[in-house]
Amino acid sequence: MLFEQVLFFVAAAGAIAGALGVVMIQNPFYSVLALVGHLVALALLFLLLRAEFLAAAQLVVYAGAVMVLYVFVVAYIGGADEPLSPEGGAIARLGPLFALALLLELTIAVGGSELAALESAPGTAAPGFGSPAQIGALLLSKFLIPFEAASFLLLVAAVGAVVLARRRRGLEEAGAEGATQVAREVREPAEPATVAGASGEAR
Amino acid sequence: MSPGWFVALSAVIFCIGVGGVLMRRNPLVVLLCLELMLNGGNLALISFARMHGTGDGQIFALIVMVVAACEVVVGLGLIVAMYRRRLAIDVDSMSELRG
Amino acid sequence: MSAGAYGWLVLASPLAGMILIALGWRVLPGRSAGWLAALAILGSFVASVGALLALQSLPEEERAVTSSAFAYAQTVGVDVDLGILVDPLSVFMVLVVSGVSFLIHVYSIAYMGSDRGYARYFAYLNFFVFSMLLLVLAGNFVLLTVGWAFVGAASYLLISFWYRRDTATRAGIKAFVINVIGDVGLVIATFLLFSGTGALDYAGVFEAAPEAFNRNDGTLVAACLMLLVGAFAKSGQLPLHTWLPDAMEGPTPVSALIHAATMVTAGVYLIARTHPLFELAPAAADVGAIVGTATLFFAATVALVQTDLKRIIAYSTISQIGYMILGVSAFAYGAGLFHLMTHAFFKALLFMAAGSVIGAVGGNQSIERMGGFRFAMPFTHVTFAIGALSLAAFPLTAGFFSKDEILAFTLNRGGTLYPTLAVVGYVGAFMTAFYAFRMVFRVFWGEPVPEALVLERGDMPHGEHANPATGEPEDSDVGFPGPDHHIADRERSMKAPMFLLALLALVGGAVGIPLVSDTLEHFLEPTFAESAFIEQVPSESAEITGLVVGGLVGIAGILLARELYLRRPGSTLAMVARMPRLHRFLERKWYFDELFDVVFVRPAKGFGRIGREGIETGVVQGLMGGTSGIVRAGAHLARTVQSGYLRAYALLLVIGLSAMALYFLIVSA
Amino acid sequence: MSVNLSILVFLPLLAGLLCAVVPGSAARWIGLAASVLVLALSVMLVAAFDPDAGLQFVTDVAWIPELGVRYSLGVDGLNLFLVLMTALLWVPATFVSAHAGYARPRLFYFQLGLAETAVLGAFLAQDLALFVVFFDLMLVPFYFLIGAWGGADRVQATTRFVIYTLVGSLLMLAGAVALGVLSTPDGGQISFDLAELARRDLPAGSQAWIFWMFALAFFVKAPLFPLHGWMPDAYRSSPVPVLVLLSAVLSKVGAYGFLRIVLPLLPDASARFAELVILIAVVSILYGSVLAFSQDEVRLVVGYSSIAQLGFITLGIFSLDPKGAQGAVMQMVNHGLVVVPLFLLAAVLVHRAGGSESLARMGGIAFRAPVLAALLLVVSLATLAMPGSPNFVGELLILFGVFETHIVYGLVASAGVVLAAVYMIRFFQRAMHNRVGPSVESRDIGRVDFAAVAPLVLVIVALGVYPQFLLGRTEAATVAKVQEAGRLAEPPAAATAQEPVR
Repeated sequence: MLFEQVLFFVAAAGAIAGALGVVMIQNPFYSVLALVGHLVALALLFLLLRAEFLAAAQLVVYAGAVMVLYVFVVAYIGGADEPLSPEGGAIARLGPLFALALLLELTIAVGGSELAALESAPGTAAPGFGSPAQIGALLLSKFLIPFEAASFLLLVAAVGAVVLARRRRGLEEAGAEGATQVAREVREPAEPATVAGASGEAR
Repeated sequence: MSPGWFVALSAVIFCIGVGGVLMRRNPLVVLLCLELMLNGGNLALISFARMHGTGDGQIFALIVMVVAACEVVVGLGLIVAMYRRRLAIDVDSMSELRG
Repeated sequence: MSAGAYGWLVLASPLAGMILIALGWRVLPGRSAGWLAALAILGSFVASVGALLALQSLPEEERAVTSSAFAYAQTVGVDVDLGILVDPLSVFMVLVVSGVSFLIHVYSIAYMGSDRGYARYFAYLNFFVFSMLLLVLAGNFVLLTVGWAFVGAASYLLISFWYRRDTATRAGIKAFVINVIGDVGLVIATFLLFSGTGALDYAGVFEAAPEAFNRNDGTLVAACLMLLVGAFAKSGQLPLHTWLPDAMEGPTPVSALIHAATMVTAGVYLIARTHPLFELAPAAADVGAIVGTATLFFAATVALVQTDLKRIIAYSTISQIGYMILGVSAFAYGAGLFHLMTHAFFKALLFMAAGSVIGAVGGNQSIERMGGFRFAMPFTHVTFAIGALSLAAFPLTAGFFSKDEILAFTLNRGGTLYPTLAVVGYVGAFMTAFYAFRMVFRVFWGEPVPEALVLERGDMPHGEHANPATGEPEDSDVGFPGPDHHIADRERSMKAPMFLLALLALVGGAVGIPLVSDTLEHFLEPTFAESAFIEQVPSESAEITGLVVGGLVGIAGILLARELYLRRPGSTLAMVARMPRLHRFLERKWYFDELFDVVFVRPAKGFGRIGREGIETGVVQGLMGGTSGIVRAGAHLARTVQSGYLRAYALLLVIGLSAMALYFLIVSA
Repeated sequence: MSVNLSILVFLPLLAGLLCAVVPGSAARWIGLAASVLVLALSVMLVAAFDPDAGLQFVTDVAWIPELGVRYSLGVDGLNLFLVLMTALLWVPATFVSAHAGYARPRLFYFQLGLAETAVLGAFLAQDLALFVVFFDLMLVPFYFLIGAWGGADRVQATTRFVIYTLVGSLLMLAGAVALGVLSTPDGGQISFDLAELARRDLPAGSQAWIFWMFALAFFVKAPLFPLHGWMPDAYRSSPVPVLVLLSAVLSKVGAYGFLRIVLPLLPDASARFAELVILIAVVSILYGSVLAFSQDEVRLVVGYSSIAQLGFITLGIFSLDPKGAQGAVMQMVNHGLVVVPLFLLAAVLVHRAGGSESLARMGGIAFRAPVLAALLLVVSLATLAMPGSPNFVGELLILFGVFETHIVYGLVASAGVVLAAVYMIRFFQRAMHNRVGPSVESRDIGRVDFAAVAPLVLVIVALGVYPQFLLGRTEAATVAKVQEAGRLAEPPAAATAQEPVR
């Protein structure tokens, strides 16, 4: 019992630290690394909740594959730093405020809630709870349609990503000569001509 | 451990993610913060699954992961495309859809 | 034939005349339209006499014949027949109206001779007579209102008969609008009576009124006051009198007929007709008496200083109607109606003679431009003087008996109010005599003006064509007022009616000489049989004292005028110079026109402008009526929200999320 | 003698379809013949009408049984004369357009026929859903008629017209559906039949908001202040024949809707909001009158006067007194009868003034145009409710009704009578009297216009002499419509105090 509690607090601290790291660190590359840490901590928590399969998936798919993709993209585009509090950002200033408000509300909801279930100790889980076998059985029986939908979604996303990131002929040259123009235009309201030009390039 | 702790933690993570989405301008980091929010949600789902002793929540979380993966793929694809066009990697500069 | 049938005949004759003339305006040759119109009115007069005889042949208590053609509006409790009431009062009125109208029609045949609006004029005139007869014969309040409004419309049409003059059209609008105010008063009164008694015909209302209303009952007093509003508007009493002097823009015979002899006395008729109500609501009758007295005084003072001949007579009319209103409000019905009749005679005569003089000076109406016509127009002079004598209540003329009877009855009412009113009435009588002879002396005596000299040589002067009110040149391409002027001394068809009227103005009082003859009162008695005041007649000594005082007052006024205008010409100018403020006050007619302008006309116009420029464009088009405006504002809001900034959208999302969470927290708490 | 109402309603549409396929030159005469035929049918209808028999000539078949919608037409005292008026006024409108020679005549007469069908249908419908269908159908032809054959600024005018009326129509549609659904008793069959709906109870709370949905739609149609924003533009831009129908006939559908639907079906709400509606009506009367006499454009003088007149009609209806309602029914017919010749004569005047709509540029033609002047005089006097005109009887009854229940508002409204005298006489005088305006051609009324106007003037005079012809036939139906609401409003203080509805 004590072990579980210690593990929870350690993992929770890790997860929060990782999350804060993602938000606070200026360099995107380190942000990604912080997220990896966060995900690993989460996987630990999943284990505590007897979700072994998900913990594994989290580690392998998320912290592994997805994060590699991130690192790759960051490396590709170069981790340009940005100031954390940009000028003129009423939104940036209000954002944390509302996030905090939301947190407050959620805490009140969780802490002040009269839900007996939340307070009680978790019921004893059935043997095999959260095991790959059980998940697999559920996915292929009760949740077959969501499962198929998800797989279809993955396919679409994969195709979409390929289409988006595909290298197109003539694009680079047009982009090169329009670069300075684009840089100026992003500061100003877009003229219709610019929009037309941009879409023309895309074609 | 009571599930309340886990749910509270998930709320904290979710809200950190929210704050990040609102504060950061680098679309890459925004995507990362979105991951945070999704993970916060996942944690809550799994806590409830544990509480109720059924696998439904876990399946839900799994599907969320799938969706997250898709989102990452498309999002990163967009970022790469932007980079190719030499557009500024800044969410505030992409406001051409204004009404 | 029954009295009812004669009543319908009285109405039908001028109506037929009007329709004939209106439809045949293109084909009627020469002056035939005029003769046709006069013939129609003569038919009416003959039928009136028939009605009189038929009525007299009935026993006294049955002398109220009703006759109904068909149901006019009979629904949801409202019950109005197209019906007439023939009783001594209405027959008396019908006789006066059709008689005087006939004479004025005959006069007009020549007077309007060269006017190109000849047929139109007579169609209007016949329409007027029809309306007036409808008014007096109507058997219920609704039909009364119809006649009431018809005479107003006829009056409007005839006032703006020479419509190229904008003074005439403006006067027409003024008259019409004030008359409509009176109509509305009548309608409201009709409703109040209807709500109390459930009836709309005279007999029903009068029968139910004593049970439905207490003495001086609030509703009844309100109803009677509303009747008075109608009466005052029509009869030119304060404060609704301002249209009557302006109405002199119409042709002179119109002024004689409508704005002196008949229509304007409708208010007197109305009070006499509804006397059972006023006797139940003496408070309202007091108001009528006070306003009548105030008007007679006010109008007499204004008449002292006016220089427009027709306007002087117009103010005199207002003043004389004040006497009549005082009479009938003091429940001296016989006296009031007697004065109505004699006034119709002498005032019509005065206007006819004035028209003749105005013709002689080429359409000009200012007495500054007149003078010395007594040798040039002897007939006009004599008839005008007779009219003035009667107006001034010179002993033994018609006006003498009728006016003094009103004042004697008023004195006889006792209390403090009515004797005071009677004293004011004598003061007014003095002024009346003065201004009547001011006209005579200034127009017919003194140095002859050039036009008078031309006439004496036997020529006819030709006046320039100018609007007499403003002096601006006349736009006479359509041919009216006609190029020629007509004077009584040269036209037999003008002479004859004037002669008759002069005769009546002298001896017409014979039907009601106190202590000697009471033909008129006796004739009217059935109508007023149930009146509580019918027996309250002044004592013999009071009558004689009244006659002596009245005669002396009249003679004194005439002598003063003689002193000021014949013996010491120019002395009035000195008086004006000494009291310029008072003179100006009277000359501007106590500033009533200006007051109305500030109180009603300008605010209405201002509000119209605010409405047109402010409310229409601002409120209705923009905000209130702006369905499109709302859509546009909504679109603008939506566009502002669609900033294109990802983080702004996210923030909105979070705000919504927190709001929802808050909502659930509050609900669950 | 019996008249099939379906034939009456759809004859114009059939003729319109025929117009659409024949050569353009024949279309106008077919349209005219159809309008005359409809008039003849309506006259037969009035002749065969039995004042004591209630709803007559009923056609009633199921239309959409699942929704309880029936195709149900019927005549009673309430709509009898409105149908006659519609049929009567369509004749001069078609006659004038036939001589004006509009472009694309086939389409024009099709639209005109469709419009007549829609209006007649709305007047005759005895099923709420059917009424809504016809009510909304009216919008379509008028949209095209103004938009395609209108004058300057017609696009803006039609846009505004459509937005206003469409919002009103949609509100009414929602209200009608809600009315049908909410009044269906538990386990009962839904019905939109007006007689059936009147029998069913609806909670006072629901009545309140449904009332306003209908009221807004009808206010817009009338129009009443402050929902008349579409009126000036639409009146300015409409071609004359369309304008007369818009003002004379279309505006009556709204007022008619109050009597046919709102009062009997929503008596509680009608009683509760009567005073508020009366206030709106009184404001409309005063506002319309004041604006009418400060306008320079002839069309707008008449247009704003219509706002005042419709104010009077609404006033009579919401006095919730049988006298007021009778007066309102009478006044609806009267207003239609006077406003058509008024607009037609105004069009003649504009023509004489060289095409200028401005009163300041008119005047002085009475002498050379006596017939025109006489016609305008009669119509003007009737418009200002001169005693002796039918309008006087209507207005008198309205005022009696209002005095009976709300005397203070009645007294204020009486001021409207005086103002009417001001603006109509001003109009007559500016158009006919004073000096001749610049570029005015003093010529009398033409034969075509005379033929269009004179019969209407004769009808006005005849109705003025014998108004009982109308009143006797409308009484039973009108009284029945206001009875329930009038009873609920009887002690005005007590009724509202007992049912405080949120």
